Amino acid sequence: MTDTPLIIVYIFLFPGFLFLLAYAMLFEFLDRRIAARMQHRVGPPLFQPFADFVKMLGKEVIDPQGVDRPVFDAAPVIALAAVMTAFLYIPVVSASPLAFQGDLVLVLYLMALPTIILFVMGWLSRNIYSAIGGIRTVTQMFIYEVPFFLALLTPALMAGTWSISEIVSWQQDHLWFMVLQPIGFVVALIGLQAKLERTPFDIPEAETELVAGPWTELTGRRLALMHLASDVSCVTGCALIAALFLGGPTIPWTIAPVWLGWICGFFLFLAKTLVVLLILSSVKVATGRIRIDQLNTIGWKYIASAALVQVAVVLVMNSIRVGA
Amino acid sequence: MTSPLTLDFVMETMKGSGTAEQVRSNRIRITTTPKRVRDAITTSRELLACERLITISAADNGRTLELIYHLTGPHRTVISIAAELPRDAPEIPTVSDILPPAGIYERQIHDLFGIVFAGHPDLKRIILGEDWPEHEYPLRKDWKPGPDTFYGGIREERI
Amino acid sequence: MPEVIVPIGPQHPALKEPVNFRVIADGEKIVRLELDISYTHRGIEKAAEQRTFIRALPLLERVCGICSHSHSTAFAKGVEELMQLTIPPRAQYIRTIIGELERMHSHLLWLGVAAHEIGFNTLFMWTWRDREAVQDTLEEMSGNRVHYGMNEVGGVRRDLTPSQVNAALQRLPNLEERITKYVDMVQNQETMLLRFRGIGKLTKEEVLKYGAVGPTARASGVDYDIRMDDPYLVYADVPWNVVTDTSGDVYGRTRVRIGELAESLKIVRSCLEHLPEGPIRVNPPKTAPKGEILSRYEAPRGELVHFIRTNGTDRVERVDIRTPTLANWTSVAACLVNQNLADIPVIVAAIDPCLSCTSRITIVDKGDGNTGIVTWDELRRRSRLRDRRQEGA
Amino acid sequence: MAAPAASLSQRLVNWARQKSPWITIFNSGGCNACDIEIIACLMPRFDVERFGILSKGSPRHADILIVTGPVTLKQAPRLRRVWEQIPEPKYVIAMGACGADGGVFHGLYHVMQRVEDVIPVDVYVAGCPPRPDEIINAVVTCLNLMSEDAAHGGKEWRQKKRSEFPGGMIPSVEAML
Repeated sequence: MTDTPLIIVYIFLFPGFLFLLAYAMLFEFLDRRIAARMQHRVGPPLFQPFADFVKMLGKEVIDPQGVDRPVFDAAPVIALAAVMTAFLYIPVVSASPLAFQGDLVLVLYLMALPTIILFVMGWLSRNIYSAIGGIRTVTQMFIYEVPFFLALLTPALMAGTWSISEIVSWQQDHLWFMVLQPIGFVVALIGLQAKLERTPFDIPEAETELVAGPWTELTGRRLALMHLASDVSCVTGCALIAALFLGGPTIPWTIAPVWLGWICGFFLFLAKTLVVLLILSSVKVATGRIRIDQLNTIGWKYIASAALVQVAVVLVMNSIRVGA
Repeated sequence: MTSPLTLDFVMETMKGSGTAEQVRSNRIRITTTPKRVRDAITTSRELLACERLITISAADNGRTLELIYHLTGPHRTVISIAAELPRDAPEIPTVSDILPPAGIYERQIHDLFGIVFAGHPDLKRIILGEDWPEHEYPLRKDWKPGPDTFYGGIREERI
Repeated sequence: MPEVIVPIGPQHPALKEPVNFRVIADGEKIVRLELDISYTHRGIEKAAEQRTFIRALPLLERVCGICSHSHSTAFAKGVEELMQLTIPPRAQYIRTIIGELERMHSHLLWLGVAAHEIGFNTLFMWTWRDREAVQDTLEEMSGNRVHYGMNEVGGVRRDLTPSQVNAALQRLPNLEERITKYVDMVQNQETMLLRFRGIGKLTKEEVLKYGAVGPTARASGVDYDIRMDDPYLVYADVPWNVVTDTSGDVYGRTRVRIGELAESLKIVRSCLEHLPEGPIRVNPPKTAPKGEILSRYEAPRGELVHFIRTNGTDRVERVDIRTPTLANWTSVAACLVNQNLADIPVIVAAIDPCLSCTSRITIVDKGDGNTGIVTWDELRRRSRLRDRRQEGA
Repeated sequence: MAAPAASLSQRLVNWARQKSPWITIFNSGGCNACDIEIIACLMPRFDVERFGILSKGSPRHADILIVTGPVTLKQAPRLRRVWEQIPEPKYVIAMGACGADGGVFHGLYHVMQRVEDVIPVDVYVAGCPPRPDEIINAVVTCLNLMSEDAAHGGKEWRQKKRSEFPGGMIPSVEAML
């Protein structure tokens, strides 16, 4: 898997960008459909996200007065690019060929980029709603980012490596981290729900208070790209948690022909990410939005301390194993 | 004080400020002069336990502008205090400091009838558009809208 | 954080109707609030003076879309009383049935919108789905989902056939079961409790001082309910009781409204079962004698008052409409100071504002809620005074 | 006026516009019955999300502006500003009798009767208030208009056609027939 044409295919075609875009739109469709079915509604058809995306591309682009166009145009593209590259390091078929020591940290950094860009867009669009929305985005980020990182780094601590693919292979012959570190799994889910700004934590984009938060002034292709970026970050986040806590796309027993193993791994990957999405969507439907100061108290009092407890437990288990 | 008020009890407590009459089973109407409205309301708040202002209604009966303050309390009887104001310079002291909601009703009446409430902290334009001409009080009987608008009657030429 | 002026409205997703808040916020805390509501002023009272009673009713019905039956019943009831005209008992029963059905659909609507304000869209969808059952009943009885046009001076315009009656009766048990589901959902749904409890708190004295009406007042223990105080139509001889609560915040108002929902259902069921026979309208005299009356009606949002004055002709000399939301605005402004920016929609929604009724006032709130512009630092002193008082209490 | 052969991308964009019309509601001083009926469209019984219709808060994200109520004097400038904020392929639906000519509030002193005087209107809906399925029918008519305009390249041909009729009183929706 090391010769370049295969890698180019890997990056652009199969588990890379093309597949990722299609899968992101499928995710948005499933998310809206699950939410609708739980609210006793029919929900949108399969091609709806694609239709929305193309329609938004076709709309007129309005620049608010006094905004500097280049940054306003470039920001959504950077957000989308950051999140799509993050997906490359997550094992989809089996170990990802681009893996290296420390790609977990790189993925976490790239996943944090869209939130900052959302703040920049809000601040740039010179509109009171988006400014306050942007400030709320950043305040919310400070609250959930620390526990989210802690929860995602504890598997690396236990597995002793910083590469996602090696963590996945470590889980093959040990238990899944969901079983070993249940608290970490829950904190990671809450962190991801907050990062994707979904209902219990969609404070910046609170449709009823600030018109649309940082998204207010986005029109046309900027809105399309930013919307796609949030979908792709949803896929990347779910895939990351599936890889770190649910054992990723590997099967314990080896299957003779290699390509059959890949296919089973791929289906396992699909199944696990959809399970994570199901959890997130049902949480989104079942709760209302909480206020930013309530999120602050809950975030630091319970979620952060839970993450720290998890880290302590892992350190103790490490020392015992190293000792024994 | 939860039993309905009787006419003579009200007459006796409000004897200083005008004549009272029983309009219906639980309605008592007191007609006073604009100057004595304020202390009529304060006495009714203390002695008759009228703790709540229902509304201030204003009407223009062609000759004078009338203001009626409706109050009620745990006794569930509605005490209406009425006062008549001259058409040319309608002026009456405000009651918004005793009854906070009155501030709202007074500003509305000022806009539609032009009654000036002396001592009202903020008698700003309230319900009409910003570009509504000053000193145009639509609800007065002598105010007619512009020639092109008729308001709801059958258009004369189309009978 | 310097003061930020946040204009919310008149076009704003949280408010289904045009109201303009100019909120001066210090960070997330609200320091001052200017409320401009007169976007829906259409001059209905002036037009009502030019129309005969028959033509005035459709106009007065359209003061507000959600409480249209309240306005037309209050007006018709007032004019009938001036004419000393008693309408047949069947007409009174039909008016009560439509009035209580309107209260049910209005409270279900409010429960959905309040849940939507805090982003809890599932309850929004569920309550409005159940509201459709009430809408179907109303449409069967009156032919229209919103403006029913059932009222006429002297009685009711359409009769209830037996098939309509038992079709309505069949829908009530399902609704009853749904209402009990909402009762326990509101009590132990975590995020709703977080966002509703302790927000926009009004003590009993504040309610009386700011003249709040309806569920907003009853949530703080003030038991003013016109159907009990000044019984009209058939409320005197139908078994029901006033629902009050003591917590006084948005959570209390939610419980009061759901309680009233159950009460209304009971009233509708007993009215439908004991619907008397007989005519449904009486021919009213052409003109109304000279006189004036304060016709009070318990609308879903509170006490609605029509001050009607007639001068012996077939038209009304003056109709002064004071709607419940108008009375509630002072209490909203009073309890909004020092709350969070995120709580504005919830608190405003808590009084279930019907702006097309209000279309009246702008109030500039100060610490203690009476109107009038005050200098900036005096306002600061007042709000600090208020904080010290709260800490002390 | 044979429609020019639309390129593949143009056909794709037209298809996408048909499949995801986003609406925003503007209450220009009405009795909020129409607003409640529009929200009833979004609810489980009528559920317009299966057609891809979403109600968006910010006018920036919307395609179709639904105006309810007669335009009161105070709301007219704001209605005009909201209409200008909507990105280009935009359509306006005037709701109910009030949108057409002020409805029961025709002639009142604080009301500008017609929505037409403030912003160009594409589709009128009858009823006071129109039933939710009539509102969905209006949005579908708007979509037909959209495909008509796409075929003729922009909205100008419709204004021109309207002025050809004496008195300009053609049904603005003959595309529906």
